[in-house]
Amino acid sequence: MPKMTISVPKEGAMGQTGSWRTFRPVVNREICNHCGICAMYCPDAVIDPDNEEIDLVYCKGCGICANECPKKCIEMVREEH
Amino acid sequence: MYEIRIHSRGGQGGVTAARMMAAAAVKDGKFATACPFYGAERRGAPIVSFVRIDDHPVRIYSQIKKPDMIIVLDPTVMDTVNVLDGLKEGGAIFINTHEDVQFPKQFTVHKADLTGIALSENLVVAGSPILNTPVIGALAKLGLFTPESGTKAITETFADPRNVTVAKKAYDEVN
Amino acid sequence: MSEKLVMSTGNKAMASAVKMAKPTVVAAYPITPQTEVIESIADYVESGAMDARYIPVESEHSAMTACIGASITGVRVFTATSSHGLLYMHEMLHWAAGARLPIVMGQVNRTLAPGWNIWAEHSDALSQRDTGWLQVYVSTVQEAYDATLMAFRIAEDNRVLLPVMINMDGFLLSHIMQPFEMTEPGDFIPPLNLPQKIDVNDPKGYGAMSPSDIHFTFRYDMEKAMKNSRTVIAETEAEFAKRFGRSYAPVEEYLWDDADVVIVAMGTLGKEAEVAADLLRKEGIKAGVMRVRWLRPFPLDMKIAGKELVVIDRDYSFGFGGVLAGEIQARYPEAKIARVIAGLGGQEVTYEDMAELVRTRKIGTEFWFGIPSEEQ
Amino acid sequence: MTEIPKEEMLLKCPSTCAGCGSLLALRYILKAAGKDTVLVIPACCNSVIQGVYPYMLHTVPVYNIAFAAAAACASGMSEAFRAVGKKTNVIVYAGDGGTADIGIQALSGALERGEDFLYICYDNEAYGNTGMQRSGATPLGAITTTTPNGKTVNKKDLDRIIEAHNLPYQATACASYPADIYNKVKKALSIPGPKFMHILAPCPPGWRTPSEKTVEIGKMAVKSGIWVLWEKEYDKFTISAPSRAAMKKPAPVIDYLKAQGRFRKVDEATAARIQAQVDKNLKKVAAEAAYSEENA
Repeated sequence: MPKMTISVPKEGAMGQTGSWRTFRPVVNREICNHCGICAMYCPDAVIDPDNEEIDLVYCKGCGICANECPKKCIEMVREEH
Repeated sequence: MYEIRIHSRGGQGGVTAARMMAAAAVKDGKFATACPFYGAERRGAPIVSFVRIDDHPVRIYSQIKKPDMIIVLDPTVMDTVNVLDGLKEGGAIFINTHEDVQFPKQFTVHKADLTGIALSENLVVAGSPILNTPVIGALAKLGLFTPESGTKAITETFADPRNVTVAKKAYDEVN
Repeated sequence: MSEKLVMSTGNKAMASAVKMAKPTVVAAYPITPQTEVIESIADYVESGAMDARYIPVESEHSAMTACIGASITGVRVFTATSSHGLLYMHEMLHWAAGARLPIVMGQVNRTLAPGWNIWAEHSDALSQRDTGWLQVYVSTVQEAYDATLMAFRIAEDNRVLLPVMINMDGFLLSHIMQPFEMTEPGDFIPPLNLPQKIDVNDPKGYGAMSPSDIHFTFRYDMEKAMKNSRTVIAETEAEFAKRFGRSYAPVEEYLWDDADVVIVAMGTLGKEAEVAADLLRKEGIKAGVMRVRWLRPFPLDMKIAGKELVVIDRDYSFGFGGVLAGEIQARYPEAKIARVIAGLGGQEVTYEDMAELVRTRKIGTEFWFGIPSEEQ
Repeated sequence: MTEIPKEEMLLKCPSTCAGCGSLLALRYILKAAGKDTVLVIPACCNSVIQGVYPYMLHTVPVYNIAFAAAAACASGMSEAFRAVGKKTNVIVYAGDGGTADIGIQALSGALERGEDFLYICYDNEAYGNTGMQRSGATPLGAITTTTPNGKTVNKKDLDRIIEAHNLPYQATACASYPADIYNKVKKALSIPGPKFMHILAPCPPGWRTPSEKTVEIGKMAVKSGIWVLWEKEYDKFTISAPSRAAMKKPAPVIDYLKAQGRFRKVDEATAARIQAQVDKNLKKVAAEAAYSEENA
C-alpha cells in the first residue's frame, strides 16, 4: 500500500469534544416525557434516544436540546473547573 | 528518399491522398510518411501535404523544402501559391487539369483530368468532385507504387467501388 | 513485414493502444491537436469495440478529476489533453499523483497562448514536471503506440502507483501518418490491483487533514515510487522488447560511442537529429544524438564524458533557460553544453538547421534559433 | 419518524462548531443512505471536521477532493461503479462556495451528462471553513468578513440554475427538519440519474447566533418563507409540509433578520426589499405548485 492520507474509522478521532463545553445539559427526569426531540436535534448525536443519557465526553454544550425541549426540562448548567 | 508535396484546397482530399500514397508505398515494402501541414485552414483554403517514400524508416518531420515531385490537385491554387517553390532540377509535376498548362522546361510534366474523371462517374461529395482516389491511379502509372498497392490503399479507405474505377481511368489517361 | 503495418496518425495509434489496454473509464475534453485521440475512443466506445465508459466532461479540470474518482474505485482509466488543457488540469495533476493513482494520459505537446498557436512546443508538459507524474516523450507513431501500452503497466505496478503522461509533438507526430505495427499486447498488461481502492465494506477516508510531519513522509514515499519506477520502466521495456521485438531505453543514443558532439533533444526533434548527425558525419564531424525519452524519472546514467552537447530545448523557463539543458547541467555539472532554444510555437527546425547549430556551437552559451546573433 | 434508523453513521464526535447545522443534516443524510455509500467532499467545513490522519469519524468511505472538483469526482466514481455493476450510492456533500461558486461548472457538466449521483449542497451562506467570507449564496444584507457592511447584492438563485438542467429529482431542505431530510434523501437515492438537494444549514459563528438557536433559526427561515421547502420529482413540484403550513400566514422576515447578528446593519429599506423578494418568490412557488397539480 502506498503511504498516503488514508484514515480508518475511530471514535474520538477529533478528541474529546466535551472539553469544549462551557455549559452542560442537565435533564430533569421528573418532567421529561421521553419525546426524543432532544436526541433528534442533537447535531453530535450524543444523546441516547432511549434514555436521554447524554455522553458528556463528547457533548459540546451547544444547548440545542435545552432550547428545543418542549417540556423545557433540560437546563444548561455552567461547568465548574 | 523521394519527397512529394501536394497542393490542394481544404476539403478536396489532399490529406487523404497523401495517406493513401504512403500506404500504397508501404504495401510495396517501402517506408513512407504522410504529413499534412496544418494551419488555420478552412474548407477551400490552399493547403499543402507532404509524402516521403524511402527504403529506410523516415526520420524527418520538418516540411519538404526541395521536393522531387509536386502534385497540383487544384490548379487554381497556382493563382496565389508558387507551387514550383524548391522543386528540384529535373523534378516531376503532376497536375489535375484538362487544359494546356505550361511549366518551365527543366521539369517533367504529367497531366490528367481528375475532375473530369470524377464527374464521369458522378463521384461527387458535398458538391466537390473526388480527386484523391483518381490521383492514386495516376501516380501508380508514374511508378510511385504498384497499381495493386494503390488499389488496396483505396479499398481500405473507401467502400464505394467507383473510387477504384476512377483510379483505373486516371491510370489510363495520365501521360 | 508490410502486411502487418497499418498507416496511422500518432493520435490514432495512441487511441488504438488505449483500446488494447481495455480501460474501464475514459474522461476527456477535446483540444487541438489531441482531439483525434478522444474522437477515436468515443467511436470505439459507441461502436462497442471498447467496453468502457466515455465521460464527455465539460473541462480538463473535470477530465482529470473524473479520472481520479474512477481510478480510486480500482478500475483502469485514461485521458488525453494538450497545452491549455493540461494547464487547466494542473491542480488535479498534483491530486492524482498525491493520491497515488495510476492514471495514464496522452499529452499532445502544444504551445501556450498568447497569441493563439496550436503547434508543437514542450513548455506545456515541462511546466507540469514537478507534479509527480512520470513523463515520457515519444518520436514516432510506433513509439506512441508502444509507450502507451507500456505506460499502463508501469503506472499500475504496485512499486510505482504514480500516473504516467505520454508526450507526443502536436501535429508533427499527432497528425503525421506513418506505418506502424498494431501489436496485440496479450497479457503484457496484468490486471489492475489497486491496493488503496475504495471498499464500502472496509470504509476508509482519503485525503483528509494530514499533519505536517506525516505529510512529509507521504511526499517522500512518492519520491521512492519515482525511484522504483526506473527499475519498473527498465523491466517493462525489456519485457516489451522480448515479446514484441522493439526496444526502448530512457535515453535513445545514436552514433554515440565515438561521437565528439551530440545533439540532445526530445520528441520528433530528437529523431530528426539523427539525419543531422548522418549529414555531419559525411563532413567529417563525429556527431551523435541523445534523445531523452523519460524526463521523469530523469535519466541517471547519461554517458556524456568527453562529449560536447548541443541541447535543443523546445521550451523555455523564463529567467532561467531551457529546461532540458538546465536539468542536464544540474545532474551533470561537468557537462559541456551549448544551449539552443528552438522550435517554440512550432517554429520549423530542420535537420539541416540542426547540423548548422552543431557546426556553429558555442559551449557555455545560450542561442535562440531564429533571432539574429547581434540581438542576442 | 420511527422509521429512521437509530444507528449513527458518524462516530463521536466531529469537530464541528457547537450547534452546527451541516452536521445535524449530515446525520440524517447518512442514516438514509446506509452503508453502501461513498461521500465525496470538496474543500468545505466538512473536509476538516471528519478527522485527522490516520483516523476518521465516518463509517462510510470518504473521498476528499479539490474545491472545484466534487461533481466531476462523483461522475468518475459513479461511472466506474456502474461499469462494474455496483449500485453504491455516490453522494457529494459540499458547501455553498463549492457549489454555487467555484464548483458550479463541474456540477453543471455532471448534471447535463445525467451522471448517477446525489449532490447535496449544505448552505451556510458563506465560506464558513475559512472564517465567513461572502459567497454567491450569501444573502442580501448579510455581514461577512468580505462584506463588512452587509452584502449589497442578492443571493444567487442556485435552485433555479440547477432546475434548468431538468433533473429527475431536486429538493430543498433545512437542517431544522431532519425527518424531511431523511425522506428526501431516501427518495432521491431511489431514482437513477442526477439528484440535487439544497439544505439550509444555520451556522452559529457565521450567522452570529447563539449555538442553541440553530434549529430555531432554521425554522424561522422556513416560517418566514425566506427559505421554502419543496421537492421536484421529474415534473411533479410539491411544496413540503412545513412550508405549506408556513405559507398560509408567513411570519415577517424582519424577525428572522433581527435574530441574527449578521443582519445587524440591514436598514429599513433593505429589509423591505428582502421582504418584497420573499413575497414575490412565495407567489412564484405557490403558482408552480398549483400548475404542477393541475397538470399532474
